[in-house]
Amino acid sequence: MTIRYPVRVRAFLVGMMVSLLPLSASAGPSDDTLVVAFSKALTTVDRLYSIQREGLILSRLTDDGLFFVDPDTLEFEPLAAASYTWVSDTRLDITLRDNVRFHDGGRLSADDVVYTFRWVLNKDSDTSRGAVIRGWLDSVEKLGPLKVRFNLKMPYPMALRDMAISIPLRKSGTYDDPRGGDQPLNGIGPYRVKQFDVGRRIVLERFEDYYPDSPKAGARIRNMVFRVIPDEGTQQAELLSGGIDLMMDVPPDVADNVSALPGVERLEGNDIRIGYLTLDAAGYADPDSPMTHLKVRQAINHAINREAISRYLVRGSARAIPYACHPRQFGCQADGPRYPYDPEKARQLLAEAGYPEGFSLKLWAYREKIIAEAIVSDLKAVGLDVDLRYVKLNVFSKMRNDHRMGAFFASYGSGGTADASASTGVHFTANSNRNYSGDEALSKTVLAAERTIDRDERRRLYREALNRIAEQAYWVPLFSYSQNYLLTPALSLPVSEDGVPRLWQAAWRQ
Amino acid sequence: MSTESLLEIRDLSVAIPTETSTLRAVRGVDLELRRGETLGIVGESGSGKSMTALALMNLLPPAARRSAACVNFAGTDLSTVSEKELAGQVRGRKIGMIFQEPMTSLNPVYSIGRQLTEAMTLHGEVSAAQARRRAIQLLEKVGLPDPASRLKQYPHELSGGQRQRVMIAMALMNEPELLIADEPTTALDVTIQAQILHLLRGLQTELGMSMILITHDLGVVSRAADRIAVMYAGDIVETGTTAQVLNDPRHPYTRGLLECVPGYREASAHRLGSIPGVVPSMTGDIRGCAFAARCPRAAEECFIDSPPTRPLGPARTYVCHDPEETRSRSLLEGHDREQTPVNKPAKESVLKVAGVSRTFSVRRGMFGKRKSLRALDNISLEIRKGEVLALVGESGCGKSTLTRTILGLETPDSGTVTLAGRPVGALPPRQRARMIQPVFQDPYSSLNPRKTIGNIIGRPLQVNQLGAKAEQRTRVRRMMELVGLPARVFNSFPDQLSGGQRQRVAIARALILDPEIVICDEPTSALDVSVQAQILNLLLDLRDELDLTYLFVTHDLSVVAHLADRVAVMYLGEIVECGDRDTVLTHPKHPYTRALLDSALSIAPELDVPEPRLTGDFPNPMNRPAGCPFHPRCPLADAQCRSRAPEVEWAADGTLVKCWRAGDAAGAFSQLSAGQTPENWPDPPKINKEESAP
Amino acid sequence: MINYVLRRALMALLVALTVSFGTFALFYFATDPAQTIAGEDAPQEMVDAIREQYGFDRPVSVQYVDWLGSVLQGDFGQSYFWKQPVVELIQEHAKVTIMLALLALVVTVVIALPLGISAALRPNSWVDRFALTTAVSAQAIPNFWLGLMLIILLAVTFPIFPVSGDSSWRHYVLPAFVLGTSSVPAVMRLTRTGLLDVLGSDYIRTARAKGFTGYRLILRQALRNALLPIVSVLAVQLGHKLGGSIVTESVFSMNGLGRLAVESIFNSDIPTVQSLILLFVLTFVLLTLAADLINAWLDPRIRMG
Amino acid sequence: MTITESVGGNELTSEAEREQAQLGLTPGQVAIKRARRHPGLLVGFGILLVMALFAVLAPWLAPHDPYLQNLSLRLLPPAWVEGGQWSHLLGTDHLGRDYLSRIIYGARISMMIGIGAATIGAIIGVTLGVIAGYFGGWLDQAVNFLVTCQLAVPSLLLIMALVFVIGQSITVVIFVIGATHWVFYLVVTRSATLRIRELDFVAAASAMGCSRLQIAVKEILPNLLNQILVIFTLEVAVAILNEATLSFLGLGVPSPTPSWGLMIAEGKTAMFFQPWLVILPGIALFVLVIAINLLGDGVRDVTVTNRRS
Repeated sequence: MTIRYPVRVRAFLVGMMVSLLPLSASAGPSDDTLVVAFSKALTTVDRLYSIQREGLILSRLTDDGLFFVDPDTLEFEPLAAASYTWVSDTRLDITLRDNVRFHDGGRLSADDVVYTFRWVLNKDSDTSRGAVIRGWLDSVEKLGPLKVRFNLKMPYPMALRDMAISIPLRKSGTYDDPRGGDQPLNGIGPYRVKQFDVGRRIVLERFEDYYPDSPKAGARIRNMVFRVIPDEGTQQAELLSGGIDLMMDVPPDVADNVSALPGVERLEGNDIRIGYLTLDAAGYADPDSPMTHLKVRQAINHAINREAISRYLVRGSARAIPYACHPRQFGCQADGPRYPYDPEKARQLLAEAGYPEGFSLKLWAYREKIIAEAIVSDLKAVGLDVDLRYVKLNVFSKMRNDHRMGAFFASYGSGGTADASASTGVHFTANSNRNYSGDEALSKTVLAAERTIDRDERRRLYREALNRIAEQAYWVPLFSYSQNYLLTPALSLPVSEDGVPRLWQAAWRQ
Repeated sequence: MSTESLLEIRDLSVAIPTETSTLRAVRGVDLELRRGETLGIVGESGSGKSMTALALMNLLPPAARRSAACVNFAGTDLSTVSEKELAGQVRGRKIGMIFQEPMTSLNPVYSIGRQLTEAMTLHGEVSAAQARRRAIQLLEKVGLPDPASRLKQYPHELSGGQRQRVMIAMALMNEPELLIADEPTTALDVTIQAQILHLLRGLQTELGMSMILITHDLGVVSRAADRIAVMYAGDIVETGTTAQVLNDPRHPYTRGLLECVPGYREASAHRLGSIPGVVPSMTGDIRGCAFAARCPRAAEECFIDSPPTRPLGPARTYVCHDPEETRSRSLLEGHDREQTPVNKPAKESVLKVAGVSRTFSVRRGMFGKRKSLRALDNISLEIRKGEVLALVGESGCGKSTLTRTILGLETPDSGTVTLAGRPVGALPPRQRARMIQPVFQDPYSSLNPRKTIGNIIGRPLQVNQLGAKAEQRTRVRRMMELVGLPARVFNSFPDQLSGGQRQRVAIARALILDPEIVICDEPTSALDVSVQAQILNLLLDLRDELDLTYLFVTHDLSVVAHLADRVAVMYLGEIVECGDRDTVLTHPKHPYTRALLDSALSIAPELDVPEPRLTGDFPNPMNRPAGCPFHPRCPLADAQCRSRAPEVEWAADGTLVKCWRAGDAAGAFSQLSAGQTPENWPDPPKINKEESAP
Repeated sequence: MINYVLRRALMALLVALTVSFGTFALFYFATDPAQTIAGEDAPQEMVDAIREQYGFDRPVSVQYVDWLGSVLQGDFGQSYFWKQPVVELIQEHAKVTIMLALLALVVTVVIALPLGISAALRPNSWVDRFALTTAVSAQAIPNFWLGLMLIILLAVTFPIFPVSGDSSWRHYVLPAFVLGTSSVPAVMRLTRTGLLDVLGSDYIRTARAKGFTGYRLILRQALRNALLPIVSVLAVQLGHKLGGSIVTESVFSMNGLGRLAVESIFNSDIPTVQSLILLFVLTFVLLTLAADLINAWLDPRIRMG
Repeated sequence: MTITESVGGNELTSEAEREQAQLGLTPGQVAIKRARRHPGLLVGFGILLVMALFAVLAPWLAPHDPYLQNLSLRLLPPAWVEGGQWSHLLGTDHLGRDYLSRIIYGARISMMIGIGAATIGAIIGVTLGVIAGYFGGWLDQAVNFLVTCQLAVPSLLLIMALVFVIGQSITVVIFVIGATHWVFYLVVTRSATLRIRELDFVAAASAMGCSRLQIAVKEILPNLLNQILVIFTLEVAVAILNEATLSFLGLGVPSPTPSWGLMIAEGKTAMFFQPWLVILPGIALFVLVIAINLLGDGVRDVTVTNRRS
């Protein structure tokens, strides 16, 4: 048989794009509706009860919190709050804007804020982030019609982050009805939920009474539809046929291929997500594990060609990273040892550690199989006998939480937080199942950084931690991610720094 | 019987292409049939007799090719008409056909009524109501009680005999001019066989049909046919009236066949005649006479030239070179060594069955409940050293369960089987194996097709770990010699052997452990007559040589008369009569025994099919009648028989009987009988002895 | 007959219990639903809270009995992952699967029966050869690959049908074809050999001797007998299709039971997995029961024993 | 009396032919003779032989190491397409591994899994089938229960669940596919055993003192071998397709093993642009499976005792 595909297919794809009937409510500028593909279905539109990334994207449209993440600086800025003051290390006073309206027309008041936070603090309300908030927030009290005081259990620099990312504001009494009933989400964001078909689509409409002095004000597009299309290929076909306007999280190869076609635009953006390898330095899975040898861990660090992997597989703005955090994160400055790609050195270190013939190793992974394969291939090249265990997240986390892995490849998005506490912190605190270092001193350092408000002191603590991690080679920090978007040329979308698309800024090109 | 010819076949041949070659099943058959006449076509399996009949109706398998100079039927040449015309005009209308297997010849998913009426409505000239009336009328005629309600029944609700009656009714729906009956009674029990044959004969006379009766059973043709055509290897070798052919057979094959039938010559003759070898391959051409290789009179010319048809009179021919030089030779090689005086004194019993009962639980259908089936009911029996005890009964009477119980393969619910003083169930299997061994009915299923002959025969030695390998081989070879198996088959597989040879293998396997008792379960009923004779001869020879004791299960009374010392008759799981052969066969005390004797068809051209005195069918063992199980069919049954089961009684001549009316059975029978009760069974056939055995 | 139905029901119950307990235990020992519910990046506190909230920290037997108890009260629970009553969830997905399965069955029957019958009527003819070649090829084509090829050919190169999804009848054409052809070989072969067996039987010879020939012989004498095994096999095939056609549904991105089952497994969504298993077992048992009853209706021997 | 006169043909010949040829061919010889004239079987066998050779000789025949990645040569098209290189005849995959080499090695994986799984299925199915058929009673009931369990749950779902829970490896895939594909063996051997156990040679064996185990193993099993062989062949094909399907769904053999199903799955994201990534392994799979099926059908045709003409 002859294979003459690429040229032909390309031609046909163009043809299809022109000829294919629109399969759903037509997308695009003509009716001012932006159609976005979600690859996973959202189970709820209430951010308080959802943990998915799709929920985060959606909630930035439908909900506002007291604060928000500035998409350019990644700093935490007031949103529904007009201003805030740290009364002490553990006491935060917030003044609300006076012109914020809920989607049902009601005005936002201090009562609503108190209600929201008390709801989250209540164990029985089972909100998804309640546990985290309860970790630092002691109580909330109303000081005036637009004034609220937060009492913290301890100094917690990430309080603004949590308020920005995790706690959208709810109208007082929202949850009186058990489980909220069938009422539509009543947020204060620039868009409101018009229709929610579980597992299929979510329809949003611009909220015309949105407070105009909000940094997020001025939305240009009137309607937004999020369609659930789990299959990558289908999303491509839909994009080409005009069924959708925007695809997110596009694998680089697909982005390359599809953007070569006319009628599709490609956007590359940054992402705060990093990829890494955790090595069982503590010997949890096996006390005699080779991973307990520093030289072995160093060898593995030398063995992996992160430059090539970032350049050829992750691509876009992806870079190899030397330390256990994203370079854009606060506190991610260190000067500990770096491990350049050097397979010779790796082999030599292995020999020195007593493994001249290498050893057998199971590498666990649950995403980016191709990258995992490339890592395996690099490790094999230095003489290790690596067995890739590529599993689903629920199995992966079971194994990881039970401390039964010798090494795993994982990634972490820091919840979009540009602070080392969200990466280094999460992974090396003593009680974290992700921590395979067994290094208690390190945990203490990290914890201290998390409870310190002073920025310089925090920087110092993180530097100390990161240097320790690098010296001990607990991790193999691999690369930062990049975000690929595919969209219709008619759409203009500013890319963000944290990888969460700021759809409220989307607009049609003239 | 008119002299007008209804059917004339000239040079009919059938060829069936197989994977490797072409099988020429019928080779240039010529036949003639007059109106109202019954023609019996006789032959062993593979002789092409069924093919001839199927070819007539063009019902051959799709691959088969037929050719004929002419097939003139009532003025039409059937060899030239189209399939459509044949189906629409001839089949089922002018020619009806009955097949061998009543159990499978009716469509299981349609009711009897539909299958009967469509035979008429299909041809489109009568209304459904008319067809229904005709069906009811015919069912009545073929002897099915309550015919109207039968129409709603399905085939599986009827017994084999009833189904064959339905088949007959179906064949007669359109009043055909010719009825072809292909082994119509072969699959049926003897008592039913007599009923069906009698029915066919009566209907034929009544309706003035012609009939072609195809059978392998010389007894059946001798009673039912007006004329006979003997087929061998796809061709007819001898024709004539029944009396002519059977009393004065001219072809060596016909003679040989007759010699093989037990009781044909004399009941007491120790050895039967037999025809050596088997039927030649039917593929390709046969040079010379097809029978030459097996013919004791074969001369040189027989192997070279096709034999000529020799006419002996009107419609009396035989196809044979009839060489002068071998006229004096007989088929009976080594003829009789005169029979050793039999009346051995009663010896000690070697096996004793005492009060054995066995009940099975059976589920009928998918939705049915379990029901119990009483296979054996309080059976007592003993086998004495050195004797041949024949166990006689129809299918379903529990013979097989009894033999399996005796072999220790089945555990009785109550009662014991004692072998050499110990209960057979308590004997270690290997010890038991060395005392008692079986020979089964079907030589095709009794040998493991995956093992070589040497292996099969030697297996008992291996299992019982008797002797070293080399020694085992020697014993196997010796045993093969003893049963007349050529040494070269040692490494062959059962598939490569003929039925007779296989049965010899089975016998060798049974005897290699030197058992005292051999249980022969219908060892010859699956074999052709000529082969049956060889095997019976072999069994008797071996008995004498090795001092064996046989329990011989059979349904064939001629075989019983030929070889048994004592007879036990079984009915519905009970022994109803047991005694010396001569006493039981000549003075039967139980009405069932008497009926069996009546139904057995010996070769007697001058006699007609006896009128069956037994009504009804063998009952389903799951619905045992109350009282005497035989009472629904018994001509003598009275109120006592219907209410209470009879006890075992011992008659003055030492015969065991289980019947309330045993005392008056003989007398009552002779009063009832139409004058042809065989007092002196078996009837010596009236044949010309000088001709058959010079 | 009631007896029979009861026996089958008991069997179904036992099977369902065995299989569901097996699944329960497997998941208990091998996966951590809490992390899935919380999401991959969820911090430790969240995961722990969820584990406690759902009671995943209790022993497996307690969890199972708990679940079984609610099921017996008719409560199939909430999906952990979809946060929706399982019954609703299944209803939603079942629509797609039932539609797909029935259409596929139609495809199978429409292709396999005529092909099998004509092959049996003329053994060794070109029809027979064609039928056998079709069967052998259809048996050898990987289902998912056929789906992909059809998408490339009939949805992309020649855009006649949509690439994927389940929102209109056009979406069902390709999947139903793919799923339907997967059963063609088995059904066709069975039709062919079944009919050949029937045609070679004694009662067909009897029917021919009565004067039946041609199509009347097939329709009025042979077909009913030949249908018996086909009914059984179609029931099993339909059962398998109703059990969710994982491959077809995932190739064509259809939201059917198969995908729901797979995703529930991947997400350790035990209430959904368990309910699906109950549903599958019940469907299978009901279908085979239906096939038995149809066969009993067709065949008096089965009906009356 | 049961003298039957068959009109079918073979039985008619058999008796005569045997004696004529004076012990003609053994059953094995007959099968071989038939096989020589069976085109499907010959073609299937031929293709299979070639593919088996490729599988066995993969290290010598494959132009590259199938695991060797070269990230700078990713996604090369086949050599004859613009942009292709002759050193990579069929192009490269996402990690720049030689596609031809991976396809050749893929034959190994497929055959290994096919044969391994079919063997395991055969061991389970035949054992259970003989036990259920020969001993009957509650054992039969128990086996029937197992079968219902097996059939009631969609088998692919079951396999996926098991692989998912146990973990992915070639061995696991072999065992799980094997452990879920024994019903066919069981049904056939059970009914054959039920039939055979009623045959007289079994009664004869038990009359000569054979134990039940001896009968099951020495008398019954040899008679099942033909059927088992046929099922085995067909089940190898089924197992291969199953493995491909599983790998396609991401629950089969682990990466980076060159499994055809896995290769199709990896190529799927780019199938509109690099269609060879999907088409080529699919064709390999199709050819292998069709060859095995032809062989299986052929074996059935030549070993069947009464072949319909």
